[in-house]
Amino acid sequence: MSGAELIFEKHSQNRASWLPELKSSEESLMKKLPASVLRRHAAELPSLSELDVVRHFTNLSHKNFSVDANFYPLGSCTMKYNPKVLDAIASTSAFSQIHPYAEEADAQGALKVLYEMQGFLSEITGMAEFTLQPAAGAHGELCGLLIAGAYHRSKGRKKTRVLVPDSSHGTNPATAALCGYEVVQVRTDEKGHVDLADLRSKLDSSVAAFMMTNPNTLGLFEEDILEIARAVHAVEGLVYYDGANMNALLGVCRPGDMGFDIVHINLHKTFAVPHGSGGPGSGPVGVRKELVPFLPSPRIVRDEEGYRFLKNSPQSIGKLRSFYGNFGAVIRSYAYIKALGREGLRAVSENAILNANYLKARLKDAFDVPFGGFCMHEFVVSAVRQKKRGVKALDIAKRLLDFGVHAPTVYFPLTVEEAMMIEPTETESRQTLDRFVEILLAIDRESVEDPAKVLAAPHTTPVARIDEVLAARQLNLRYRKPQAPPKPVEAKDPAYSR
Amino acid sequence: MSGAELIFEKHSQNRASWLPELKSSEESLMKKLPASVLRRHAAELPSLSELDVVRHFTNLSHKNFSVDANFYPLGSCTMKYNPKVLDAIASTSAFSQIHPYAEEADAQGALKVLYEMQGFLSEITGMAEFTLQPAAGAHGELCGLLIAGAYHRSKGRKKTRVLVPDSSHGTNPATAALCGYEVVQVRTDEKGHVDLADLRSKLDSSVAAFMMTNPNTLGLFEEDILEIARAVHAVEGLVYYDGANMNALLGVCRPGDMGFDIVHINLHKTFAVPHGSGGPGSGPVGVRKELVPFLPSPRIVRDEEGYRFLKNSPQSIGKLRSFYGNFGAVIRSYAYIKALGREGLRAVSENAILNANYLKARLKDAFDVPFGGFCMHEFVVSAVRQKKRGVKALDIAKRLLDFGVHAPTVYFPLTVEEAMMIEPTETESRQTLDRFVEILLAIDRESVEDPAKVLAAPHTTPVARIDEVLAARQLNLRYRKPQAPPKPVEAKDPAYSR
Amino acid sequence: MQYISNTDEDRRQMLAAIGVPSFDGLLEKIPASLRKFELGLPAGLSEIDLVRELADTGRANRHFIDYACYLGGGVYDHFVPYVVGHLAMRGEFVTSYTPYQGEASQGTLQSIYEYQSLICELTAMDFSNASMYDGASALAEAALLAIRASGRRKILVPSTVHPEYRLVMKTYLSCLDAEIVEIPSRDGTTDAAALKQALGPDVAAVIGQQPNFFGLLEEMPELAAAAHQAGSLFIACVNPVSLGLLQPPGEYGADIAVGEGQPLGNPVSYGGPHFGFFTVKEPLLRKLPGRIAGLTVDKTGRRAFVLTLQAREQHIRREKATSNICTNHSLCALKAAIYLSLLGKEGLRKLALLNLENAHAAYDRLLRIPGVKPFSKKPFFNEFALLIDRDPELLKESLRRNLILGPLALSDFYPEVRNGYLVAVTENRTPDDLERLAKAIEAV
Amino acid sequence: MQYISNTDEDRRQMLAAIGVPSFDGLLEKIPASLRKFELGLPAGLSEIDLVRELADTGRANRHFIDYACYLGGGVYDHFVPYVVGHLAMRGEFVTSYTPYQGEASQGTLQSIYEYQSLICELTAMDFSNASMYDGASALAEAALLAIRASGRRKILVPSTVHPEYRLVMKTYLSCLDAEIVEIPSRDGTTDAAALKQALGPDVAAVIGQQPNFFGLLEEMPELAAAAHQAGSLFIACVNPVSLGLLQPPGEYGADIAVGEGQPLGNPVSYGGPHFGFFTVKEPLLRKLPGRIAGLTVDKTGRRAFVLTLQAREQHIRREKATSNICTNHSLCALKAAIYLSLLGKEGLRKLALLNLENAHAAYDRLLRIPGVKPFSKKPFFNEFALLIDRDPELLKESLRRNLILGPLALSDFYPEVRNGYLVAVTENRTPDDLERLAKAIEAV
Ligand SMILES: Cc1ncc(COP(=O)(O)O)c(C=O)c1O
Ligand SMILES: Cc1ncc(COP(=O)(O)O)c(C=O)c1O
Repeated sequence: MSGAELIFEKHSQNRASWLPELKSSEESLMKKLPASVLRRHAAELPSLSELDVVRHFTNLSHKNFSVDANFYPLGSCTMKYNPKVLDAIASTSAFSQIHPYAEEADAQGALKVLYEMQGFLSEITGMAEFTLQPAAGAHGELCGLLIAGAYHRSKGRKKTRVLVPDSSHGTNPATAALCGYEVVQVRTDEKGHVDLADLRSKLDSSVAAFMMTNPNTLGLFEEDILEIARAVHAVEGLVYYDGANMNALLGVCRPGDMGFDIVHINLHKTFAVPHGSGGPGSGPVGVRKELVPFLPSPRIVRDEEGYRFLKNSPQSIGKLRSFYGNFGAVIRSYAYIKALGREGLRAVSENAILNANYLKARLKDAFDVPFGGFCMHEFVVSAVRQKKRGVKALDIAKRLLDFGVHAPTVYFPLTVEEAMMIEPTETESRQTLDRFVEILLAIDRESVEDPAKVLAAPHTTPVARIDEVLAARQLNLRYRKPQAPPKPVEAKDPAYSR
Repeated sequence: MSGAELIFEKHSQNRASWLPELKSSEESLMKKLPASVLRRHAAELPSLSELDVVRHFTNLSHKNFSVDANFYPLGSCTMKYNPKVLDAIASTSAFSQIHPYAEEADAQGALKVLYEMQGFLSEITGMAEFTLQPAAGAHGELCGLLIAGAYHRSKGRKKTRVLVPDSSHGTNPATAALCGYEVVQVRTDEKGHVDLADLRSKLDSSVAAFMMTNPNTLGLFEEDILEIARAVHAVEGLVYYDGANMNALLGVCRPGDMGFDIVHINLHKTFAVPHGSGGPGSGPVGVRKELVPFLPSPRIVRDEEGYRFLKNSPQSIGKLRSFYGNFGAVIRSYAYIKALGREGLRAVSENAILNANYLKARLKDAFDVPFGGFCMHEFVVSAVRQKKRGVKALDIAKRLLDFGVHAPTVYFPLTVEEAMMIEPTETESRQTLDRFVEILLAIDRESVEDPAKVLAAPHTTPVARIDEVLAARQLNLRYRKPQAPPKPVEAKDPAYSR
Repeated sequence: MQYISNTDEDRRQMLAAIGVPSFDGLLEKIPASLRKFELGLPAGLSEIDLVRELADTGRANRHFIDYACYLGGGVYDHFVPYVVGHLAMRGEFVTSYTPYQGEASQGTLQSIYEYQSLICELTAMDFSNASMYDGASALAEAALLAIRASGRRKILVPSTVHPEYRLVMKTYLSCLDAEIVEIPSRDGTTDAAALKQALGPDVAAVIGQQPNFFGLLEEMPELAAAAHQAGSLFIACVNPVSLGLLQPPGEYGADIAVGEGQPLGNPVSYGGPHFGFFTVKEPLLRKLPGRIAGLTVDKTGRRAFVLTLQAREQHIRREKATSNICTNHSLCALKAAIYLSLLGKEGLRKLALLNLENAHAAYDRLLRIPGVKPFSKKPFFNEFALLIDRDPELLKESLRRNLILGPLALSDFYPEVRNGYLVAVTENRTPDDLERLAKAIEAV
Repeated sequence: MQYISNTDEDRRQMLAAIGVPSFDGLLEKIPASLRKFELGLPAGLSEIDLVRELADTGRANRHFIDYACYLGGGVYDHFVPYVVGHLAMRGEFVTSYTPYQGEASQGTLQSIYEYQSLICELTAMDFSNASMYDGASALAEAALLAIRASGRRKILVPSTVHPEYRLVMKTYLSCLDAEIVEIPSRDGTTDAAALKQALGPDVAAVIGQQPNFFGLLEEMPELAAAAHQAGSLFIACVNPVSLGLLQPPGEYGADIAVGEGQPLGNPVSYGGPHFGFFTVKEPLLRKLPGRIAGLTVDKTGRRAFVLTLQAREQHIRREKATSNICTNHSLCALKAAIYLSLLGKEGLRKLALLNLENAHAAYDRLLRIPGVKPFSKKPFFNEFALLIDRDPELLKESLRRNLILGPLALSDFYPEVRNGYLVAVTENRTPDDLERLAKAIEAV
């Protein structure tokens, strides 16, 4: 009774107890529809009572690590504490029970939120204007590159290539390819920065944009950013800022001031939209002045009569999704920015940077640190030393789970061997960080004294290491009716079952 | 990081982030209070960030069994599924953000709920009138016996004794004693019923009331109930119905028709108020017509102008608590009764009875059944047979936890050796019951094949068997500042820690 | 709407397994005469209809989102941080039973232990139980305890103690050979001289409430000392939020300290459910009513929590129990534990200061209105009484029109006080709504 | 309001451990010129003030509790049972990341697997991914897939497909050498003859929407057959609730079926977040965009779930990925999985019937109003278009006065349709509010 069954393997009386009874007979209703359009076999949804549904998903929830229950230093993901009150605000009727096609006059509250949020993000990033339409980071990248393309076309330029650093996030090259560009990688130098010489060698008039992040994927600030921007601008290219991980910059410095032309932000990282096991997020895009006409439609503006949509922008790239973006996510970030205010936002970044540097300092003796110096909100260590003892980054990651700590991001960026990318975020306490250090040092000792224990980890999770190869070889991507025979009764820990 | 620390052992920056800043200086404010009344040392509450509080209590929650996650056949506790929508209704502002001292005109919605609920309960139990003031079952018993006392006094009778069955719930004798009565136990006969002869022998004019339940604590219907009532009434005693466990009677039969004079009900059992790890509940009390004037004050009545309080009842026993009862609990039950309606309530009892009899039938070969025949919503089996193999009811209870099932009530009633009191409730499915039977039969087999495994159970809970003797001997009932040294780092399962 | 999990087919098969032809066969023991009735209740509702109907019912209530609440008198419109409900309403807390099976209830047990510890810190008392129903019944149980512990029969209660609390105590004590003696007040607080006069060898306990019903501060140390001098116990009934600034009962010699816990993270909910906290000094520990969690170890030596001292309780001791209480108000106490954890040492003081500040701002503002006078000039915390020389009915109407709930007419409790009103002011009140309140009075 | 956990003392000690005298030392790499600015944002707010301010902002929105919503056009005011949010909003789902670490994410992974299975059952398609952003972007990705899979460049789209979906597709395809050809309609549904004419060897796919934007039912089998005859793929865009009654895309030969998932347990939320579902037939499996969970075993042989087929994804394949999508709309898909589990086989059909019933009752009632005419007489499910011969501004005012939101003016999307309005009617609508709607029109 541990909830290991699939929902399809449970049976009880289905009730759908919120549905009232029909007023007319089914037969009379069915006459409204021609037979040709009708479903012939009922969809084989499971039949379950409300209790069984509640119990099923409650038990599933118990099989997740989460920020609410665990330290979650997953690099590049900013798994910070997202104030619960934001969830409450987003789910009030006034914000969740409103329709996107309501008259503008009937949604002035929502439009105010969107309008002011555009302004908040412009101020924080130093850009001229923002769109809140993109649904996620990758969607923002698509938006940004479409804007870049439309801009270049408006200038009569023919652009065919997009540059990305070799350490870039996969969505950068994937988006560039989606937009029809050739993707060219720029090397990282020995200090962990964009290799300026390599960049220069690849810059020419065919370059539509250089997509980069700052701090970069290694958590380091690109000191040469002003020069990089100048170099790209010199060939009439645009500098694109992947601001998915902006947690180090709030009130510290601004992409707009660095020379970036287009910026996307992940509200689901920096701005307190919880990650939700994989979304929904929100990926607003900001641009400098010259690019404003190309923003997606509609934009939200304010005049004497109030807030309203601006739909006729002839140069706009068009629509990226229905309606105006993930309003339910945006309002969380809006409330978050209001709650923190200017000092609070600066405190976020200060503490994110402090926590990361503290961890880096405390771990640097036990683990290899490929790139020294101060980091921003995250950093990368390498388990090459432990690997020599037979314990890889993956093993350390799995072993951490036994201590109730989620694993860091491992094997990313691809440019660092046995990479472990650690992002503590600003909301964790020193006590938690110290405990995490103790645990990592303990695992490091285990890699000497008892490597088998690390290799066999995790020992305490609902399942042990998963056979991913089998998953890919014998694809089982959905339940189909007559399935495995009923499972025997089993105690939670199989070691103790009959 | 498994949340095993006490909240006092965690340290981070406290924020109390909902509090705005003071407008004036502390010094100026402190002038409002004379020094003599002031606190000299700050209360040593812990200092914690919101994240640390969330993480702490989330981890604590993971250490509970609950109906939401587990089958919970705890006899006499009616651990049924309580529809979640009731929680939502109770917590809307319109019901949770209203003040008991608001003018009647400002709380007509709340008063309507209370008024109609009184009527619902009267109808369901067959009593004349109800009060919703008592906060729990035991509080209802206090209310009921005070009414009995006042009634008898009004008749000029001197009553000194209260009778209870030997299998009665502890609150019955405890309440009778609290009200100054001598408590006399009535024996259970070999069929599990009130021993009529014994009852008769103890009845005389000193008897204020006979407190009983029907179905009784063994889950059996007292067939002689009409005769019992007559016998008690014959000595001018009252028959008190402990209706804590009324789950078998909805729409089936009514205590009022059986001859009961006073009834209390546990809304937190039969009427879907969740148990909340130990309350809050609600223990309304109903009486027959003659006893209405003695009900607690205020009562809620309706006239042309609406719903209002009736405060001047000269014979009332007075107030049992501040305000009008646990409104937040009552409204859940009110909505529950509205949702289920007459057919739904009857279905509750039919399925509660069916599920119990089904389990009893399926378990009767492996376990001793001290009292045969059909049961109502629950039944008692005995582990005497297993005990001979060295496995006691307690061991079986603990072993069940390894299978994700909460233990039945054990060693109650006191009159049955190695008692296991099982109440499946109506909301469990046959699939769940079958699985429970399989598990119990498996444990029964273990009691033969591997008793040591059962004796060492539970194996999969956050802690193993608890040293209760030590708890009582070396009392540690609160945290005090300088405490145990910090705990070493520990994996979740200590078997796997360093 | 039904929540039955069996299908019709299940039911047929189950009846077959039991060996009865139809459900009614299972009811054979119930006399036929008892089974002949029809439940006179309406048909059920779907969740859609239920939610809609209750929303309609709710519209007839004036609530704190739309109306600024200046009502107090024992329960207060404090702000409850969203996190409190979010955590406390987790299914694992809401749908578990009293933690008798310790191994399956460590979450609840540890949180009770922490609750007890937090309440002890707050009150500076030695021990706390796991909670009572509410402040009033906790005070009544305290009186019972005092009578039992002392073998004496009188309880002295100032008239400044919450009138409903006094009524509840009267009810609880009505079966005992006990006597409640009311001590008069002077200018809104207990008349210490009268108290001293009433003391004697038959007095089990003296009760003092801080702040008292009028919001005024009592000289608790003086009352406690007087009680002790006469060999009586001293019972303090305190507002927990006030303890951010005021001396805790443990420090002025209370033997028992109780109070209403609602201000600690529980919504007002038309008066319930809330909880009563109940604390004692060491010598009275084994007389505590209700449940207590203790810290111990499991058989492998790990820290573990368990209900303890159960020999006091009804399920073990039956008629010899210290109280008949069984189910208490655990979930409300959990909310308090979460609330106090969030509030923290610094937050507690700040909260109390905010209440003090707002209440005095309101006091100052309202006294500027012609015809408004203080009921007493003694110090107060977050609640105070005024005499408002206005027609009560017109005043009520004006307040409602201005979206104000309260203040509370004192004449409901003290008929002798004419035109008296009790004004409660928490951190939730704003300068704007205070201005509305003032205008509402001025407009009459 | 801040959510930093370090104390000032912590910070001092941490800086010392790092070996910098002050925080600014950590920023040494940032050019000084970049650090000279002031954030022009207001100061922070406490939770009390934040909640109050946003409640004020919210008062400027007209929402479905106070207004009966007859707006549809892609998102609908369905009833979301309370349990859905209660379960989906559990912290373990809300605050976990995409389930890359399988052992720490079995809850999410199993629920995705179940979601995929439920969507496959609903649509009668072979495979589903873990979700897309919304219906419109899912349709755009479907077109991309078709172009990639077929090596052809044209997409045929009837004008009856949601206009915003067509715009989004246009944006997505703008960088490709692709062409979108609009197929005209006849009496509100796709002109099949025109479609057949437009087909040819360069057509990658034909799109059909069921019900279409006007709420009318298309002859999907005919459209699909025509597409297949020309060697093109057929992409169906369907309303999931309609599938309780209507033939699922898998049965009429859709190669790809997508749709807007909002009706399945997600609040309307001013248009987002919702999710798009995305399903394919077997041959297209390895071209699916986005995440997929699969069932496998752990090393002890226990059932386990894991993200699989990752070689399609951007984090492995970078510029060769099938899509750039990364974060999807997992929590919305979880809500749908919970909703569908609650709904069950029987409930799905009942829900569809209730929508059908309410919509036809509304249609019948409104047509009794003089000057109100049907836009088309073809069959519809839960949404239909009317021509209402009234002054649009006066009509709007009358509707608002009668607490009605909608219906949607078609001229916003089809300027050629004068006085056309789209009326959406879900199970949430009552006879009372229908009467209000009718009266509001009659009053003009
Ligand atoms: C640096 C970076 N860029 C882009 C993305 C893509 O954002 P999303 O997952 O919201 O599409 C991410 C996160 O996943 C990221 O870390
Ligand atoms: C039969 C019976 N009577 C009385 C009670 C006491 O009810 P409460 O715990 O609500 O005080 C209970 C339950 O605990 C009970 O089962």
